[in-house]
Parts: sequence; structure tokens; C-alpha cells
Amino acid sequence: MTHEIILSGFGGQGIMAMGKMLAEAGMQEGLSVNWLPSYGPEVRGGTANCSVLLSSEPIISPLVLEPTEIIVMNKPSLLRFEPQLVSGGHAFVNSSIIEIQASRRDITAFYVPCLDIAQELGNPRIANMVMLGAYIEVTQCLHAKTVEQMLAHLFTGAKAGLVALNKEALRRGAASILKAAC
Amino acid sequence: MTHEIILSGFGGQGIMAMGKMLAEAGMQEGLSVNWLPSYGPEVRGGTANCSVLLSSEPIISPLVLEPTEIIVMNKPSLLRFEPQLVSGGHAFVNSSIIEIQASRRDITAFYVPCLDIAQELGNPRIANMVMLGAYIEVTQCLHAKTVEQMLAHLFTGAKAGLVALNKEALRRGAASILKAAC
Amino acid sequence: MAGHVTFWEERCKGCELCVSVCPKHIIVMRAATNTKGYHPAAVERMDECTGCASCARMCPDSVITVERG
Amino acid sequence: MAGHVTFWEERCKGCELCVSVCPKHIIVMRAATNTKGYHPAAVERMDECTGCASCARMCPDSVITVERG
Amino acid sequence: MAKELWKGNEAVAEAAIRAGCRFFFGYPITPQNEIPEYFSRHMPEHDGVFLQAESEVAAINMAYGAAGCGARVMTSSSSPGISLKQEGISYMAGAELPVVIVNMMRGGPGLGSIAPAQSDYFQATRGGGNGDYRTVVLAPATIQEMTDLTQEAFDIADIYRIPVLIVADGMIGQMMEAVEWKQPKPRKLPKKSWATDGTKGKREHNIISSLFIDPKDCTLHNHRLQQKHDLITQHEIRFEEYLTDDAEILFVAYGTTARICQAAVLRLREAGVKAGVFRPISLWPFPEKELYDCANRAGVKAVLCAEMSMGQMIDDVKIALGGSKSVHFFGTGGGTCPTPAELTKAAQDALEGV
Amino acid sequence: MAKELWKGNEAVAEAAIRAGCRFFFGYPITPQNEIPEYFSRHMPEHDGVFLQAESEVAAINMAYGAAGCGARVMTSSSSPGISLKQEGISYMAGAELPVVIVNMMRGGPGLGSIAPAQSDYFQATRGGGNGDYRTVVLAPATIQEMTDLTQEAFDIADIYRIPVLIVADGMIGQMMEAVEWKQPKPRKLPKKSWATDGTKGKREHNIISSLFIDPKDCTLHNHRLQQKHDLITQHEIRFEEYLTDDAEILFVAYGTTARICQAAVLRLREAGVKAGVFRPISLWPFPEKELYDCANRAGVKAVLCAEMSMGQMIDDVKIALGGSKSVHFFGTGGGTCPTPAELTKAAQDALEGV
Amino acid sequence: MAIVYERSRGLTETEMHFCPGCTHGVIHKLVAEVLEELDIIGSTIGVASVGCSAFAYNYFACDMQQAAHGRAPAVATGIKRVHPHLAVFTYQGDGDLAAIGTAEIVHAAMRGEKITAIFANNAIYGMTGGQMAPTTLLGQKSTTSPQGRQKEMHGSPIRMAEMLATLDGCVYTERVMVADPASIAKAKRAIKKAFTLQLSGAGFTMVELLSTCPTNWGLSPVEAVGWLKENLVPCYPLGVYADKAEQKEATR
Amino acid sequence: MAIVYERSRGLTETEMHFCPGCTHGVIHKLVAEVLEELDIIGSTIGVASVGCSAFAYNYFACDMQQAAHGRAPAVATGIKRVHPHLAVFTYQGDGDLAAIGTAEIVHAAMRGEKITAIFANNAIYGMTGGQMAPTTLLGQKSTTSPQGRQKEMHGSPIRMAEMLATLDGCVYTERVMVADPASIAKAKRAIKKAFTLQLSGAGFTMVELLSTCPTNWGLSPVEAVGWLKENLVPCYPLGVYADKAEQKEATR
Ligand SMILES: Cc1ncc(C[n+]2csc(CCOP(=O)(O)OP(=O)(O)O)c2C)c(N)n1
Ligand SMILES: Cc1ncc(C[n+]2csc(CCOP(=O)(O)OP(=O)(O)O)c2C)c(N)n1
Ligand code: SF4
Ligand code: SF4
Ligand code: SF4
Ligand code: SF4
Ligand code: SF4
Ligand code: SF4
Ligand SMILES: [Mg+2]
Ligand SMILES: [Mg+2]
Repeated sequence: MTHEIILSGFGGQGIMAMGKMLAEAGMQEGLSVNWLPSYGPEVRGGTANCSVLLSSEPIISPLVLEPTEIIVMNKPSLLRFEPQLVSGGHAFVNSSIIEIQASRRDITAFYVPCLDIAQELGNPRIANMVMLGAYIEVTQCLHAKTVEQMLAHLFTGAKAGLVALNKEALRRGAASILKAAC
Repeated sequence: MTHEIILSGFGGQGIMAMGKMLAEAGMQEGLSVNWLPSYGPEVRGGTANCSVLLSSEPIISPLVLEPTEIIVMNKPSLLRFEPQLVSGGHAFVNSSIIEIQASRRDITAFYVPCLDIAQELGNPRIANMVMLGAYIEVTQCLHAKTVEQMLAHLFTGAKAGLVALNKEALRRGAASILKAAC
Repeated sequence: MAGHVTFWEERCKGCELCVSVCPKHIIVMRAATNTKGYHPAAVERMDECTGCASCARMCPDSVITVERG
Repeated sequence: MAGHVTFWEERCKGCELCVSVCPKHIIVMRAATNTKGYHPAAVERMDECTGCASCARMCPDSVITVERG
Repeated sequence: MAKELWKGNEAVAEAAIRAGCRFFFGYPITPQNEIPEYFSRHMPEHDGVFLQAESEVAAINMAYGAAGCGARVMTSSSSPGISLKQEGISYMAGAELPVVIVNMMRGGPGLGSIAPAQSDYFQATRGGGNGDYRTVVLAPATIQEMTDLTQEAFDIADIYRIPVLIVADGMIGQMMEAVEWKQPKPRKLPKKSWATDGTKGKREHNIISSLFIDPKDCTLHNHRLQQKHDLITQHEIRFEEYLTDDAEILFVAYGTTARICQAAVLRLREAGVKAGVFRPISLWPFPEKELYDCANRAGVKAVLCAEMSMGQMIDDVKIALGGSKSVHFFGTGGGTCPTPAELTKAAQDALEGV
Repeated sequence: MAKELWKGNEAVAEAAIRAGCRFFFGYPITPQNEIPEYFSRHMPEHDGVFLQAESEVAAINMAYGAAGCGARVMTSSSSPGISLKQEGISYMAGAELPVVIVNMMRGGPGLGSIAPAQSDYFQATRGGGNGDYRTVVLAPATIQEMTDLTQEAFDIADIYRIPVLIVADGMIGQMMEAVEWKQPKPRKLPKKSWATDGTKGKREHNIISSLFIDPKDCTLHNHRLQQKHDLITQHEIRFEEYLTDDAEILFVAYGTTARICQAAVLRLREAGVKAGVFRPISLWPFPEKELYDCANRAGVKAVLCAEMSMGQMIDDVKIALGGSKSVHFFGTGGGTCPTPAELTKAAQDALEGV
Repeated sequence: MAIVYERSRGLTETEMHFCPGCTHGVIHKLVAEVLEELDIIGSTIGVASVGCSAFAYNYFACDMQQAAHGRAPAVATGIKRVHPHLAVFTYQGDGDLAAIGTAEIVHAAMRGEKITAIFANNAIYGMTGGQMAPTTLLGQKSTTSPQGRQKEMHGSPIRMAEMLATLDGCVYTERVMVADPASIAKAKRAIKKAFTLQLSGAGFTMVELLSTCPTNWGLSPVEAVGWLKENLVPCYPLGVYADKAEQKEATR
Repeated sequence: MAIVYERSRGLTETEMHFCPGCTHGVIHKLVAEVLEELDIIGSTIGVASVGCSAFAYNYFACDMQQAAHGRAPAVATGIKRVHPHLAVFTYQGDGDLAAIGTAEIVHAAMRGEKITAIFANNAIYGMTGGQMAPTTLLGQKSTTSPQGRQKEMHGSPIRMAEMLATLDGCVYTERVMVADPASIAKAKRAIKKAFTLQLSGAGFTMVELLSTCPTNWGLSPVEAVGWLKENLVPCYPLGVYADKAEQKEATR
């Protein structure tokens, strides 16, 4: 099993964090993992993207050139990365702000209104967790529990309150897929 | 014809200038020439030495490791360079301040009291010219005239008066050899 | 002498510096975004504009042209 | 309290700085040279030496030892 | 030990701290800023010193001073910053000071780009500074290897009194992978009786210097250094082979490029072409004999050197093979990585060209 | 033309002035101080600028600025000072600026000695700076050749928009030999329309830069540079053979060492051993094919690379020969010169070892 | 309607890459306006340095060179010596001018090099992501001074305008800020004066401009200008630190 | 008889290579005497630089490091950070400290690095044979300013003590000379004060010592001290330029 994922969006959308959570969770489940950010000169508000590899085999090349999945949080990201997706791959689209649809027929796209859901939950900054929930739900590459447990380690002390919120975001993301599947 | 000469003495004795005059004169006579100073960190009063190559053939290596002649203006120079002289080579010794004699039997030494002669001429700084005169007289590697003509080019204007003095020094140096030969 | 202000909207980065210096408090950020994803600045009540050019002088991205007459 | 001055002759570079600062003008340069080829400094009339150590303080090569008593 | 997810730049810093490095002098430059930043956060916890110097030149010279005191010291930078350190590295090599220097290479020449590259191979392995000196050069390909090699680097530096370079690229510096913290196998470390730490009136003064004004002394010193270099060449060669046993096409590549070559190898093997990778880990000393042996096994038809540069390691590959095999080359310069597809094609071309 | 007696360092400066160089930026260092000193006396006569910079780093960057204006510029130094210029040289190569740089090499590493050496060969030919770049490297062996090559160097720099290094050693810098001033054969020089000299409102602004932030652009730039390097390799190789026709032992040496090898050759021939010298004059581009051809003539039994270093050019010799001949080595480091006797013995040993 | 203010012809059409609200953009346009007003766009050569302003060569309409980190004054010296009659300026950040480039700026000033240094001091390394600069305030946090800059460990901020003013060759240095329309107008006057003095051959001139880095200060652009006024200005007092050309004229 | 003056134990027995009458030797022995008097020979690390004093490592009895040209303050910083309780000093010439090493000395001073810089200013590059230094006087001839230093081309001499005094971290800087027994005694007091302040942790200290270079000035040693007093002192006024540690104590 190998997932080659590209995550992309505006800076500030929590793209890097989402990628790191995937990698961290993968590692905890005993997978080989790799997280690779694209890096450029610091300019706020530019695009941000990273790639994540999760594999039951040792990881060889860290380059993700033909992703099996893309997670796109804004429109330029969809336009840029959709063509790279392998045939049969999955696109996860932040439909709250991307008004267009994926154009390829040989892939499956999931439209997750993650910003809307996050706003419903009262915190637009957890849109990325909503997306993560959706991603895990579809790919089943990880146990949702692993990620949930990580949250407990991540938010402690004053921030402990955020655990529940993030868990809820993950669940709502997953649920959005179920709904879509119906 | 190849002369491989090492000139050595205290800083301030005009060693470098003497070497350059030899090289310049050699060049003017159509010989191949090379002048090579030993260089070190600047400290006044240390030893100074240089080598000169004069040859009717093109000069190959600039290194003078086995000189055919040495011109030594102080005692440490004699001690240092005498052993390097080729068998049958010539040593020109500033006998005004070097109280010892050359020790090798397979070489010819010329003892030139060049400082005494220079002082007689009223200028201790031309001891080197005295030595040069002696050197040329012995080796006949150059025409004394060439050097004399160079002097006319070297000392012009206010310094023109030095021409005669230097010529005299050359002649006295040469004469000292004739005397020695007698 | 009323002022008139035009914005090169595509170049606006939504920094709000112009807003903060307009003595007439007539500059606002638009709800829509430009293609770069920023909310561009705009003048709400142009008739109140004095053409003082404070906004233009402050704008780091030379987005604003001010006319008067 | 008369002074007594000794020179580490082999180390002297004949710079004459000691000569120039001795208030008693009793330091001279010797005619003979040391093995380095310098004319070393020496005190001519030691009895006039006050042991002020000006010479020693001035000497760049720490050639001079001064005693008093 | 449990695995932890570490970013390359932070892993190298943490590995240094674990190796007992308590002095870091650096200057910001992308893509290695997380190294000084990590030290700035964590050195105080270990009573260590993180100091941001006014420049790379100052940083390497601070390292000189601290290393001369016998401390374990690190400095890091990326390509143009490493260029500025060349005089200092030459001095440290000349004065025989142990230090670990990290270069997270970026595209050049000049200011170039900040994207990953391997175009400082010459500088690292031949010494971009003046004079005859070598630095041990270690090139990890994974974050795990980076942590292991960094820890070993300090021992190597101390044992031979020599600067050790860890060279990687911006990609390795920025990526995260799983790390299991290991202790390097213990080696006997010499006492640093040469260090300047105050004579306390109990010994002659110690001197740290690269100045040998008498050429005879300087020549002698060069011969001593050469003996040391020979010793290192005997003992410190590191390399790895990947599916080389039956390979007909042999990639030679290091660091990130070696990993991409491995991906190409799998593709080639799927297509029925037997491919393998010879990966030098120590770039200096270069595994010359080892590469020769590997390339001269029965099956090898062609050797393909791949670099994220226009061709630098290829010199060492050619020297190692001494004409025994034809050497092909695939390179990308300035900050782009080769793709497995490009390498696959290059390998096929090389085989056809035989 | 009459011959004149010139000191190496002064000859190089005078040759630059004759080549139209009007800007020199430098910093004192032995054994090349006569270069800046000569310029300080003579640049004013030609309305030229001699400026002593605050450091070698500043000097190379002043050269960058002036070269960017289209001027003919020189800077010079000796080994440690050249180390400090590495970043700047990399920048100039990246920005494609013509400049002539002189390195009168001295013993290293570090502060080393001030005696003659050839231990910056790697630095010169591989670029001690970051990134993939080359500089043309010319190595004269006599003062005559130094003046000729210096004048040519400016043309080469302009034609290819590339830094050109003149490398020699302290001995060549300090010695005097006869010089006959010649004009280099005229070459077509491109117009410097890229230079920054004020747009005068008549053209788009010109930009001098080595920054290509998009790795794709940087890669493209690297490929362009590579093409230029290939072109130079085609056109600018220089070398000399000395009694090679029937040689059984072939010395490979450059600069001063080549002259000493020639002396050894004469001794060997006196002793009945047929010896010759292959002397690369352009160290980069290295006369690879030419050396191969020379060494693979019927009679050659062994090749002996001789350097005033612990072994640097030998890499290029090995690459050139590709295993076709065994390569022996004789080197002295740190500031001593090999003697004809030592070289003679090394040649005899090499022949026996065959 | 008459145009009161429009984009300067001293700038190219290229869009600037600076973060939203970064006052590098303001400084750029002030320099551009001065070039335009003095009518020297065609006879000026600018030198971009390494920092967020590295791409300045794309933005100024005059000829430009891009210099190595800290070396812009040396590059500018090379240029000025070739073209003594053209205007030459450097555009440098505080990391560039006050850290790695200290020797070059000090010696350009000492030589009285006839150039103008435009010194954008934002008390941080912007380009590389917010590391401590020699100009970082005591107590100010940065990615390499996570506890805030400490006097004992890092020393106190360096004041370049004051330091360079001690040099005879430095004929004019003024510290200004670009925090509101009034201070921006004043900053422009300083830049204009510097260029004018340069062109008159007076000597080395520098304008130090206190500037914001909203991104690495972690503030909104509007907050950042406020922070500048409240925190940077007390440590870096505005004013003229050297004005020797005037003195000269006064004594004449 | 009691010994009034003898060679300091702070010096080794090694003979110094300086030219006859060069006052580098005087400065060496003053430092040695201070080390001896403060009883810190065994707990001091000195840093030799590049210049005629490059071999200082052979002459001082304490542990020594030899630094690259201009980088002694950086090397000293590295040492001091490892050994905060030892005394650390640099010995630098004017070419070393005021030209190539400008950035390093300025930043050591800015950081308030607890080291003492012994700065031997002889207004020339001695070691390399008499080239112009940034400290060379206007009109002074050197091998690279054969017409004499000219303000228009080379700028005016740099005054390091004054310049560094503008930095908060620089707690003590004094300019002295070593031209006669009285000034030598004063110079020694300054050096002792600098070391004492360093050891008390006050910050960066520097003593600038006007020194002679008879060889490259083309004067006899005795003439050279005279030239120093007549020509160097007017350009480089003697005196204390920073004494912030005292101020501190005064305000306490
Ligand atoms: C030799 C070298 N060292 C370091 C860098 C990395 N670098 C790029 S920009 C920068 C700092 C810029 O800070 P500053 O000059 O204050 O400019 P700002 O970005 O804040 O405007 C550094 C250290 C480099 N490019 N070259
Ligand atoms: C990087 C480098 N540049 C230049 C030199 C050559 N160099 C040796 S000493 C010196 C100048 C010394 O002058 P100063 O510091 O004033 O000391 P002084 O000899 O006058 O005491 C120079 C330029 C060097 N060794 N290294
Ligand atoms: S010109 Fe003046 S009044 Fe008009 S919008 Fe701009 S700032 Fe406001
Ligand atoms: S100041 Fe300029 S960029 Fe900022 S919001 Fe206003 S118009 Fe837009
Ligand atoms: S101690 Fe004083 S009086 Fe005696 S010799 Fe020395 S300087 Fe003269
Ligand atoms: S000062 Fe010292 S070295 Fe000079 S002459 Fe006197 S004793 Fe000799
Ligand atoms: S990082 Fe800071 S200085 Fe750089 S562009 Fe962004 S806000 Fe401006
Ligand atoms: S050259 Fe000058 S500074 Fe150097 S030792 Fe001689 S007199 Fe002293
Ligand atoms: Mg900044
Ligand atoms: Mg000096």
C-alpha cells in the first residue's frame, strides 16, 4: 500500500500542518512516511503545498510527481495539480471556495465544503481538519483513532479544549463523505 | 655558456640591485636571463639573496641549485652557499667583512675587499659595484662596457654625477682581480 | 476641489494601510477578492474625497492614482 | 641608590631607542657587532645610572634588566 | 526505540546536541534556517551556546576559536554561505581543528536559487579554499542516515583532527521522515591535549596555528596532513549498493539523487532491465576501489552517473573506473531534481549506447 | 621590439594596462604586492582607477560592479585571499561578467607559507565557490608567456563573458625575465550591450544578476552556461609539448614545475632516457584529448605528473588518460619546489615500476 | 481633473513581490519618485542587495545590478568608479548593511564614496523568515532569539546612522521612517537630499528608513506601523546624524 | 640590589622577529607585564592576527591561537564563549582590525563580547611592505599611495576608537601611544584597565596603541617615535573614548 499525496492551498490554510498530521499518524501506525514541503522566499499569503508519502514498504524516492491523491484547498491548486494525478486517483476539493469541478473523467473527485463545515463548528481555521477527516474516510489509509489520539497529545494545558473541536471536525469531514456517497 | 649565480648578503648591501644589473646587462647582450629573489616577510636587516641566470641558450628551469658562481657579501652567506657551488665553480668573497676563507679545494675563491675599496672611493654603498666589476672581470660573461652604458641610463639628472663614481667602482673591482692574479 | 481616486485593483494586496490614513475615512475593503485572493480597497463615498493623496502616498504597491480638479 | 643595568647583548637590535630616552645620556652603541650584526647598546658610566628603568621600559626587545640598591 | 518524525534540518541539529556539540555559530540562509533556529531554542537547555554571527566568515572563525579550545563545534550554511567559509575551512584544516560543517546545498552559481542541488560537490571534496587539504565529506540520503552520520561526524572530526562536512540538499533539509535515535558505535577518542584552555602554569603554552613561515616546515606539515588523509582513506570509506548483484546498468549517485535512482531502478526492473545503484556515502574519501569492483562485476554493461549538477562527481567516477567502463551522465542543475522517468530513459539510452 | 627585463608581478599589471584594463581592485598580500603597487603608480597615467579595497571580498565585488558596467577589470591576490573571493567569483560566473583574476599561489593550507606553490589547482579549475561554474584558467611558465596570456585573457573574458584566472606562483611573480611586448592576435569582441551604463531613456533597463529564483529558470541558466563551457572547451585549449616525440617517460606539469621538469628531461636524455614534458597551459579547459594523444604515442611507457602540491592536477591527468597509461606522481607541498634531481629520480622509478 | 498622485515612472510595471503592507514597497516608490523628479532615471545605476529587496532590480526603471549579501557598497563603488557622473545607489536591508556588510558600508563611507545607501531597517531578517538582526530590539523575539534579544548574550542594537556619522567621508546621514503620509514625505525629502548631495560630489550619503515587516513581526500591516512608531523609534531616534556638506557651505 | 625592571614572565624566551626599534615589541611586553601582574598568564588565551604580529603566538607565554586576517575578534568570541572565565585578548594591526576585519571588530563590540582588543595602529601595512592602510594619514606616502593618501580618492583616516565608542557594548576604549617611557606607562595602565574590566564582565574593551613602523615609514627608530608624536597624534588624539563601566558604577 502506498499513498502519494499532494496537499495544496493558500498560506494560512493549515496545509503544512495537515500534511504533518498525516505523516505523523502514518508513522504511528508503522508505515514508512515522508513529508516534503515546497519552500520559497517568505511572502505571506502565497501558495503553500507539500507532499506526503505513506507506505507499507520502505520509501524510496521522496518525490511525488504522480500523486495518487491530491488535497486542494483553493482553485489555483486544483488547476495545477489535477493534471498530475494518476489515472484512478482521488481529488479532495475544498468546495467551499472552489467553485469549479475537477475536469478529468479518469479520477474520482470528492467535494468537501470544509470551510463551511468549519464555520458551522465556529472556527474557520479547522477547515483543514475537516478535510483530513474526509480524506481518511475515503482512503482508509489510517485509523481515524490514531489521528484523534494525536490530538490529545498536541493540545494540552490551556489548549486542551481544542481536542474535542478538532475531533468533531474530523468526524464531520468523514461524515460529509458518507453523505456524498449516499 | 651558462652562468648560474647566487648573490647573497645583508639587506641593504645592494644584493638585489647587483643581480638585476647582471640580468639587465645580460639581456642587452642578447643572452637569456633570469633574476630570482628569495622573498620573505619584511624585516629590515635580515639576509637577502637572489639568483641570476645568464645563458646563450634559452633558460629552462629558473632554479639555481648548483651555482657556477656565488657572490657572498657577508659571512653567513659564504657558509650557506659555498657547499652548493659546483665543483670548479667560483666564489666571490667580500673580504672587507668576511674574515674567513672559503674551505673547499675544488673551487676558486676571489677575495675582493669591496667595502674597503668603496670607502676609499668615498661611498660604502657602492661596494656592490666593486664586486660586480670583479665578477665580470673574472667570468668575462659580459662586456664591462655594457654595464657602464647602463649606468648612464640609470643615473640621469641630479644623479648623473653618480655615473662616474660607479664606473670607477667597477674598474676598481676589476683591477683588484688583476692585482690578485699577479 | 473634489478628489477622485482610482485603484489598480488587481495589484491591491488588501493591506488596509490606505484605509488607516484616509482623513475622511472613506476607504473600505471590498468583500469580493481579486484574482490574487485579496480583498481590494475601494472608496465608498467618492464625493467626500479631498484628493489629499494620503492614501496613495501610503500605498506600498502604488495601486492608487489620485486626481483633483 | 645607584642603578645597575645589564643588557642581553645578543638580543639587542641596536635601535637606539634606549639611548634616546636615558635621562642621564649614559647609553651608547658599541662599535663591535653581535652575531646578528647589530651594534648593541651599553652603559658608559654606570655610576651615573639612577636605575630609573626608562631605557628598559622603552626597549622593544626586552633586552635590559635594571637593578637598584 | 520509538520512531519520531523529524525534519532534516532539525534532525541534524538535534543529532549534534546528542553527540555532545555545545557550540554552534551560524548565519541565516535558506534552506537551512531551521538548523540555527533549532539550536537557538535548544542549546540553552544543555548549557550550550548558540550564537548568530555577523556573517558566515565570522561564524567559521568563531568555530575555529571554539574548536581550538577543544569544544565540539558545528556551523552550517547553504551554498553561497559555504563559499564564504572557504578561507576559514582551509585554516581549520591547516590548524587541524575538528569541526562539523553542514551544507544544505541550493542551486547556483552565485545567488542562484534556493531549490535543492548538488552542485557544491567539487567545493566539498576538493576544498574550495587554498592549499592541499581535504575535509571528510558525508552525504546522507535519508533523515535517519543524517542523524546517524552527524553523530559519527563528530567522532571522525575528533579522531583525525579534521573538518567534516555533512552535505545534503534543501530537500533533505526541509523534509520530514521517521528517525530512530541511535548511538554511534563507540570509538576511542584521543585526548585534546593540544587545546588552548589556559596553561594554568602547568604546561608549555599551546598554539593553534596554520602558519608555517619556513617553507620546509610547511612542506613537512603538508606531508603529515597527507599521511592523515591516507589513513582516513583507509578507514572511513562508506557506501551502499542497491540491487547491484546482477545489474547491467549501474547508477552512481549520492544523497537525494540516489533515492530517485532507486525509484528508476525499480521501474527499469519492471521493464526487465537489471539496474542497480552504487551510492557513495563518504564523498571524500571516495569509495574508489569499491566502485571499481562493483562496476566491474560480470553483468555491468554501462555506468550512469546521476547528479543534481552539471557533472561534478563524475570526475571521481571516471578516476575510480580508470577507463574500465564507459561512464554516462545525467545531470540537472540550478535546483531541479531528476525524475525517475528521466533517469530510466537515460539508463536505457546508456545501455543502447554500449 | 626590443626586449625588456620585467618582474612577473609588474609584467602582469603592465600587460593588463596594455590590454585596456583601466580598473583594478585589490588588497595586499605577499607574494603579489607588486601588482597593486604597479597599478597604483601607473593607472593614473592612463586615467585608470587603482583602488585598494578594504578586503579581498570587497575587491572582487568592486570588480563585479565595474565589470557589470562593461569595463575591463582586474583583481589579484594570493591563495588565502583568493579563497575569500570564491563567493564573488561564483557570482561573477553566474552573472556572466568578464574579469581577469590573478592568483600568485603560495603554500597552504590556511595561512601556510609565502613560498611558491601550485596547491590551488582544484580551487581554480573546479571553482571553489558554489554551483556549477567554470572559470578559464591560464598557467604561464615564463614572464613572456605571462604577458601574452594576460592580454589574451581579457579578450577571452569578454568573448565568453566569463572570469579568467591567471594562476602562477610566488616565484613567477617575483622573478625577472626578458619580455618582448606583443599584441595578441585580434579577435572579434562582442558589444557589451548588456552593461549597466545608464538607460539614457533609450532602452529597457539592463540587469546584472545571478539570481534565478524559479528553479526552472536557474536550470535553464545552468544549461546555457554549460553550452558556453562546451564552446570554450572546443576553442580555448592551450598546451605545449617539449621533446615528446620519442619520449618513453612523459612528464605532465604546468607553470614553474614544467620548467623544472624540462631541466630533468635534459638530464634524463643525457643519461640516455628519452623523456618529454606535456605542459597544459589552459588548466581549464584541460587539454584532455591532446594529453591522451600525446601519452598514447608508441614510445610512452609511463606518465609522471609533477606538481608543487600533494596531487591535484593528477585528477585531470587520470581522467584524460582514462586508464590507458599508469600515472605516477611527484609532488611537493607547502612552498618548496621539486629539484631536477628529484624529478629525474622519480622518472627513473616510474620507468622501473612499469 | 489633474493628476495629484500616480505611480512613478521610476518604477517598472512589474508587480512587487513584497508581503501585503510591507513598507519596502513605500521605500521603493520614494526612491523611484526621487529619480523621476531629479530626472535621472536614465543616468542612475542601482544596486539591489540580498534580502526581501533582492528583486529590486526588477522594480526600478534604471539600470540595476544585484549584489552578493552585504556587498552592495563594494559593487556600487566599482560602478561609481567607472561612471563617476552617474548616480549610484544601493538598496539594503539591515541584515545586509549592518551585519554581513558592515565592513563594506563602513569603508564606502570612510572613502567618501559618492553613492547613496538606501537603508531599510526593519529590525529583522525578513527574507529568511524572521531571524535576529543586529538591529533587533532588546527583548524582541525572533526565530533565532526565541526568548527575545538579550543584552548579555547578543549585545544591544547597532545604530548605523550614528556610527557612520563618525566618519569624515560620510557627509549626510539621516534616519527617517515610512509610517504615515507625513513621515513618508519627510523620508522622500531625505532621499532627495542624499541624491542631490551625491550628484554634487559631496561624498557618501545614507538614508536609514525605519520600515515594517508585518509578516515576521507577526502583526497586521496597520499594527506594524504602530509598532514601528512605538518601539523602533525610541531605540532609533529619527533625525540628521551627519550633514557635513551644509557645514562646509556654512563655513565657506 | 633589587630588580627594578626585567623581562616579563608573560613573554616566552623566543626572540622577537620585529625590525629594530619597532614598537610592536613594546606593546607585546606591556601586555605580557599586565598578564603577569594580574597573575593570569595561565588563564589567558591570546589571539594573534595577520600582520607583523602574526607570530605573537610564539612570544606570549599564555595559550595562543593564530587567526585569519581580520578575524581575530571572531576567533576570540569563539574562545570566550567556550571559556567565559578565562581572559581572552586579540592582538591586531590596523590593516587587520580597521580594514578586512571591520565587521568582526564592530560586531564583537556590539555584542559586548568580553574580550580585550590590543590594537597596534601604525598607519600602514607593515608585514606586506608598506601599503596604504585605512589609517594612513592624508598625504602620507605608501607603496600603494605613491602620491600620498588623497581625500578625494581614498577618503580620510578611520578612527576606530571613536567609531566603536558609539556602540553600547563597547565599555572601554582608550587611545594611547608607546613613544616614550611616560606614554608607555600610561599605555600599560590602559591595557591593565581593559583586562580588569574584561574580567569583571563589563563588556568589550579595546586599547588603540599608536605604534611605529620604522621600516616602512623609512625612518630610524628614534625618528619614527618623533614622527608618531608629531603626525599620528594630531590625527588620532589620545584619550578615553568610552568608559561606560565607570559610568555604570557611578550611577549605581
Ligand atoms: C552569503 C549569504 N548569506 C546569507 C544569505 C541568506 N539571506 C538572504 S536574505 C538575508 C537577510 C536579509 O535581511 P535584511 O537584510 O534585513 O533584509 P530584509 O529581508 O529584512 O528586507 C539572508 C541572511 C545569502 N543569500 N547569502
Ligand atoms: C586574507 C588575507 N589577505 C591578505 C593577507 C596579507 N597580509 C598579511 S599582513 C597584512 C597587513 C598587515 O597590516 P597590519 O594589520 O596593519 O599589521 P602590521 O604589519 O602593520 O603590524 C596583509 C594584508 C593575508 N595574509 N590574508
Ligand atoms: S485622496 Fe485623501 S481623502 Fe481621498 S481617499 Fe485618498 S486619503 Fe482619502
Ligand atoms: S494601501 Fe494599497 S495595497 Fe494596501 S489596501 Fe490600500 S490600495 Fe490596497
Ligand atoms: S636606568 Fe635610567 S639612568 Fe640608568 S641607563 Fe637606564 S635610562 Fe639611563
Ligand atoms: S632599546 Fe633595546 S634593542 Fe634597542 S638599542 Fe637599546 S637595548 Fe638594544
Ligand atoms: S518578509 Fe517582511 S520585509 Fe519581507 S516582504 Fe514580507 S513583510 Fe516585507
Ligand atoms: S615592518 Fe614595520 S611593523 Fe613590521 S616589524 Fe618592521 S617596523 Fe615593525
Ligand atoms: Mg531586515
Ligand atoms: Mg599596521
